[in-house]
Amino acid sequence: MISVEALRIEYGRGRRRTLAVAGVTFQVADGEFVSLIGPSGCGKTSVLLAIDGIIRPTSGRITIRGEDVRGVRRDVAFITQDAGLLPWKTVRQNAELALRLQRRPREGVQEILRSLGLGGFENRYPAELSEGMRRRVGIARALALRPEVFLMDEPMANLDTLTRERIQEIILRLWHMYRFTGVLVTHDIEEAVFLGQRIIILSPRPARVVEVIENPGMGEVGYRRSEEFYHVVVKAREILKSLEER
Amino acid sequence: MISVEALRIEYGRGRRRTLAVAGVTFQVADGEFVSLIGPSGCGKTSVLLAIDGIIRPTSGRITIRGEDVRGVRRDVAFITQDAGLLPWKTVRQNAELALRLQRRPREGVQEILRSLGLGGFENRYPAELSEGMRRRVGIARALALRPEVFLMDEPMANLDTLTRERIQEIILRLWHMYRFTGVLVTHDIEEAVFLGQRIIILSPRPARVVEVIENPGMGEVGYRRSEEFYHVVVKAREILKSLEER
Amino acid sequence: MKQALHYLAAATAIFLLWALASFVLEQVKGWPVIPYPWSVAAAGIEYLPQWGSAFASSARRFFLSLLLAFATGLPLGLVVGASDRLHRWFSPLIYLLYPIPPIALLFFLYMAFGVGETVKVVTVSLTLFFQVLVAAHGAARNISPSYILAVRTAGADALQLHRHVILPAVLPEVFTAARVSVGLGITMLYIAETKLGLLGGPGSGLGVFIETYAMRTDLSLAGVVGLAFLGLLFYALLEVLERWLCRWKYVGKG
Amino acid sequence: MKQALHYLAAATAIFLLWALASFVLEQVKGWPVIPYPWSVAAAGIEYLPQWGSAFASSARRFFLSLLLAFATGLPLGLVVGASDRLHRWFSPLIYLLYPIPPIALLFFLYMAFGVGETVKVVTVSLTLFFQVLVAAHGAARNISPSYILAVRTAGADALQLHRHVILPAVLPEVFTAARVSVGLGITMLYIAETKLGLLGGPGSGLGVFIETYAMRTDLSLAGVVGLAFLGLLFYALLEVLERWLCRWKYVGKG
Amino acid sequence: PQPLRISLTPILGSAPVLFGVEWGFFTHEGLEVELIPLASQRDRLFAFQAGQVDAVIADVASVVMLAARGEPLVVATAYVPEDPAKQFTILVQEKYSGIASIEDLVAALGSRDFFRIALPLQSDIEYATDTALRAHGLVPDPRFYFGQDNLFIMASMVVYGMVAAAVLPEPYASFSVKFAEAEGLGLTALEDFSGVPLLPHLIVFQKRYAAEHPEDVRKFISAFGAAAERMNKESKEGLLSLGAPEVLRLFYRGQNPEEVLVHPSVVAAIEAVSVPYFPEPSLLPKEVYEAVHRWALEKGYVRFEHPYEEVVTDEYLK
Ligand SMILES: Nc1ncnc2c1ncn2[C@@H]1O[C@H](COP(=O)(O)OP(=O)(O)OP(=O)(O)O)[C@@H](O)[C@H]1O
Ligand SMILES: Nc1ncnc2c1ncn2[C@@H]1O[C@H](COP(=O)(O)OP(=O)(O)OP(=O)(O)O)[C@@H](O)[C@H]1O
Ligand SMILES: [Mg+2]
Ligand SMILES: [Mg+2]
Repeated sequence: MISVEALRIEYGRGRRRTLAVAGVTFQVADGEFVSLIGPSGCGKTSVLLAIDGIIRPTSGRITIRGEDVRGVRRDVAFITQDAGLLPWKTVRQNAELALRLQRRPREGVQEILRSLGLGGFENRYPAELSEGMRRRVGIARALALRPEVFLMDEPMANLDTLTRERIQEIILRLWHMYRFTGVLVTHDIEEAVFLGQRIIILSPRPARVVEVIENPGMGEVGYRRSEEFYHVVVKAREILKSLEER
Repeated sequence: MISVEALRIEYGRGRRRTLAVAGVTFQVADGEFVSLIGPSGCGKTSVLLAIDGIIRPTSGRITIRGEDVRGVRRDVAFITQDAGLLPWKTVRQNAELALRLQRRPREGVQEILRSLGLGGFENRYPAELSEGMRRRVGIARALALRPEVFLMDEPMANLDTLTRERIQEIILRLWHMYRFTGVLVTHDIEEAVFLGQRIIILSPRPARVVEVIENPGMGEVGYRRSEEFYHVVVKAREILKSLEER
Repeated sequence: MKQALHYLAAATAIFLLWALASFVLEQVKGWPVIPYPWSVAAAGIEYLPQWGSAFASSARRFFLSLLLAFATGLPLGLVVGASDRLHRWFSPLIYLLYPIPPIALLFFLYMAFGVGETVKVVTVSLTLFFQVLVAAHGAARNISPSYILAVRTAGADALQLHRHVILPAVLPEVFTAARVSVGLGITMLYIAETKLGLLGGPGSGLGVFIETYAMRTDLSLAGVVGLAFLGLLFYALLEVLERWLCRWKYVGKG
Repeated sequence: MKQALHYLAAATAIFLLWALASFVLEQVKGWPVIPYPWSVAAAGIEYLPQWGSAFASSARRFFLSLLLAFATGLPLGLVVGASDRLHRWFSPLIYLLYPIPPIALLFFLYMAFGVGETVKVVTVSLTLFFQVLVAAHGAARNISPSYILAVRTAGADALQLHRHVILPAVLPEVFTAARVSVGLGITMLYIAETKLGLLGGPGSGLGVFIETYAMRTDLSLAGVVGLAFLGLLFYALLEVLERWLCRWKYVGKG
Repeated sequence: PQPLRISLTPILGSAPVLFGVEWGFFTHEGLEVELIPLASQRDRLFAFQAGQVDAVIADVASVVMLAARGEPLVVATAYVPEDPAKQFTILVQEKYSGIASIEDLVAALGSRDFFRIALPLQSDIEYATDTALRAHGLVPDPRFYFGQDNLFIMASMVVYGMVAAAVLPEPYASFSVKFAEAEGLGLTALEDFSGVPLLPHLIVFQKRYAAEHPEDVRKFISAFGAAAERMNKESKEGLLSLGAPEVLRLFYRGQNPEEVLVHPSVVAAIEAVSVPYFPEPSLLPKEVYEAVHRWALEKGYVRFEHPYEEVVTDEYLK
């Protein structure tokens, strides 16, 4: 279980001090998938980086399975907005990177690549791939760690509708297979609804939890075209709109 | 009226030859707003650039109000994906740029900026604006030309849901006000449906017209939340999906 | 402001290290191999009129060279870099000529420009010219196509394209190149001032000053410090100029 | 392939322009001010053993200097550039020291490195060192944060960060800097060979070759051509090296 | 054992070292001598100060400046020209400058902004020229001079008219005049160094080297003296045929003796050079040291006074 308690994050010092996150509390149960949505610049990425142990909270407490987070954990994987592929490494090298950095055996990467439809591209460089393939390599890299926790920071940004939906479905499928604990940060309302069992809505900076929408239908077959999906989207949109007008 | 007849566009020569557009024909009536959607890299931008007279078709014919297109016309405005603001010019200088290049009087720009909610930001540089504001500056620049024809190449790309919808609504409002002839290229299905009286669906490269969906409800109040909107989106999605699977 | 502080700190560090080196070497070798910074300062002050006139001459010479190099290299680089055709044909020419050191051709330069002031300025600016040319050329090739599309769709002609897009877009990179050139240019200035022979007395340039007083380490080091100052002066100048000409780069970052 | 053709065309153009200049000057001045390219070639062939040995010595010297400059400047630049704190404190130091031409400190160089081969190599590589340092430093500051985030979230330590991200990310810019340095380095090589240390015969370096035969313009021009070749050789070498080390940059572009 | 590293200047004072090596006087004394060719006077002095050579042959001005820094040890006079007035010569290109006498030269320096005399700065030549100009009522100004410390380049410059005037020592002066004449280029020699004391060439040792190897220093000086004595007995032709290629090899590397030494103008010029008498090594006279030292202080070339006694010693003479 991930537990975030009264998380507060400040950047800079003195006159340059910026309060990014002002007391955010939420829990994610083991095997649960939640999405985090909020206006741009509100502090979403900061929350995620704190959970990953990359930045140290100013105050508050974050635990994963009861242990305090101190630095990057081996059982947590992070996917960034643009997949963060290194252009000077081939697909395979990129997919193996996390394992290599943690000095873990690199087996199984080949299979993960194949299962994501990247078979045959192992020795290509990122520049030779389409955007959608690149995101999949990023997912393969994370998956190679066989993580218990998946943190995703806008992994579908800047993709066209169809590619976006295809990657969303891949993530959903993987979640069904591995039942990892997932936290998805996004600014796309439909995406948040499609991939969140709960949708946590954050306020403009400094981030606070404004509302948590339960979304029990998530993961059902054909959910994207259901009435329920549509209603949750409308509800989330209303809340976000009202936030901006405040 | 814009008329595109058997438009064919090739890039490069010899072994490097790429056929981007292979015979596209469509018309846009005066004051009509159509959207063009298709898989990425299919040739959408090429079609738009040809209409603007920036690239010369390999064969085929393009006329605007009966005149053959030869070079950039004064009554045609073009908005690019990232608004193409010059970072070294202030908001006002950027908005006035097209007028200045065409050596036309620069009056009215101030008012357009104000009507787009950019009053007070005239002397700021693009780097000081939010992404949504930047797009609006791009729109202001196009609008300053008081064009009869508006060509838009993914003007809402890479924006978050709410900002995207807000800009879509601004464009719709402007269209209601000025009744320009509009061609919108997009890869977002909902956007195509929200802003197209007709939705022209192109095949993967080389581009051909696969289907034209009539969308008479476009522009009605609350259209985005109507049943009809939803059905057109589903239909378009089906067609695009089937295209990719072929 | 804060940057100035860091420069001050760096200068102090150099000062201290220098003094330390002087002290250690004096102890080890038994004679003042490197004069102490304060004796260098004292020597400089004692010879202030000469030092000042040397500094001024070198500065003027350097400024002229820099100006000349930019006035010729910048437009040429932009034009060649911005056009694919010109690029294909001219860049091999540039790269073939670039590694030829102008001083190797000194004899011909003397014949063309005499042995006076001109040949020095020409030698320095020839070296800088290629630096600027290569930088402007590279920068012009890397301009984001979206800027070019933006003005082309607005109906810009070639001249307007250069004026509104290419020139402002390359300015930051050109300033970077200029900063790198300052270091190189000062080296070349020194060479130009001394290579042929010492002309015009120690007041006629820092290079001549340094070589004239070669056997008086304190004075000649005062000349070397002068060269460092000269470099710094031009850095500061370029910094100010860039902050003004490229002010759009500095907004929105606090 | 096509590029080679363009280089050939450029070389031909230079050849023709040179011949033209020789002809015009001969007509105007009445004596062969600039020898014709073919007589330069003939002179070079006549003195081939000497010319060849001069070329080889200069090339070895230059290669060593370049190697030395990169071996020291690159890591230092990366480390200083990649850390905000080090950057703030060290970059003023770099910029203060950068404009000081090493040959102005000849006496100290002699003291530290003797009057033999070492001092020449050191002088050249000192100049290049700063170029590499400044370039690596600038490049390291411009690395996309997304690459850094990517490896940090994967649990990379500082060493891994340098190895997997910073070094490969700066390589292209460092290669550009190296190309720029070739021109400067050749100038410095010439100076080092003619202005300092043990005097050698014309076979001991192209600089000495040029100066020895200063009064025989055809031979000394053959030396100048040698310098240009040397520069070009290193250019080509760097090009090949870059295409191999940075091959990811050249994929997907046809 | 380490060889004695000595750097030579291409001046007459170095001749006994060259011939001493050639005739084996040094090896006879059991001394190995390594000749270190360096590009310029400045380089030689730097290398000496930096401890890279053990000895140099230098002029008085150099010794004064070295004394100010590294406490060298001036041991002995190497060579003294016979006639003080003829130890240096002012060469002028009459055709280009219209200068035919020393008075013309003084007038030109005083009135023409661009007119300059090429000479090696910080040297006996500069001292002598300053003194000569002062004798003609002109206050010396550094702007009068074009500093070039490669005597050969300077000679070429004045021969080919790249500078209008130059001051050269023997044998460069005689050589240049004859060479120019043979090439059909006019070059006029003006001599007015009558008020200048005799400026000897000197053998200078590092103080530390002398302290550590006093015997080697004595051996060197005695072999040097022996070589000088033999030179005085040799015919000019014999000296030239042996010395000229050696000089070329050492100072003008890459010039092929078989090509250069048969060139008619060179042959004619070498003819004109007279071989002087080389006296026994002796002490540098105190007045000369002090006169040059005073001048160097005034010029700012040295900063502090260094008494004669600290610099010059007769300890190693015999
Ligand atoms: N390293 C930093 N130093 C100073 N301020 C920062 C830093 N990183 C982020 N901030 C500030 O903290 C606030 C929150 O940033 P964060 O990236 O967490 O927001 P976000 O919700 O992820 O934004 P976006 O939607 O743009 O991705 C922003 O106002 C940002 O300017
Ligand atoms: N200048 C060019 N030279 C060569 N090929 C080009 C050029 N511009 C585009 N192409 C090729 O033509 C095809 C169509 O490009 P175009 O930009 O029109 O597609 P698009 O539908 O706008 O793509 P996207 O969705 O990525 O914006 C692509 O395969 C592209 O690689
Ligand atoms: Mg974010
Ligand atoms: Mg496009």
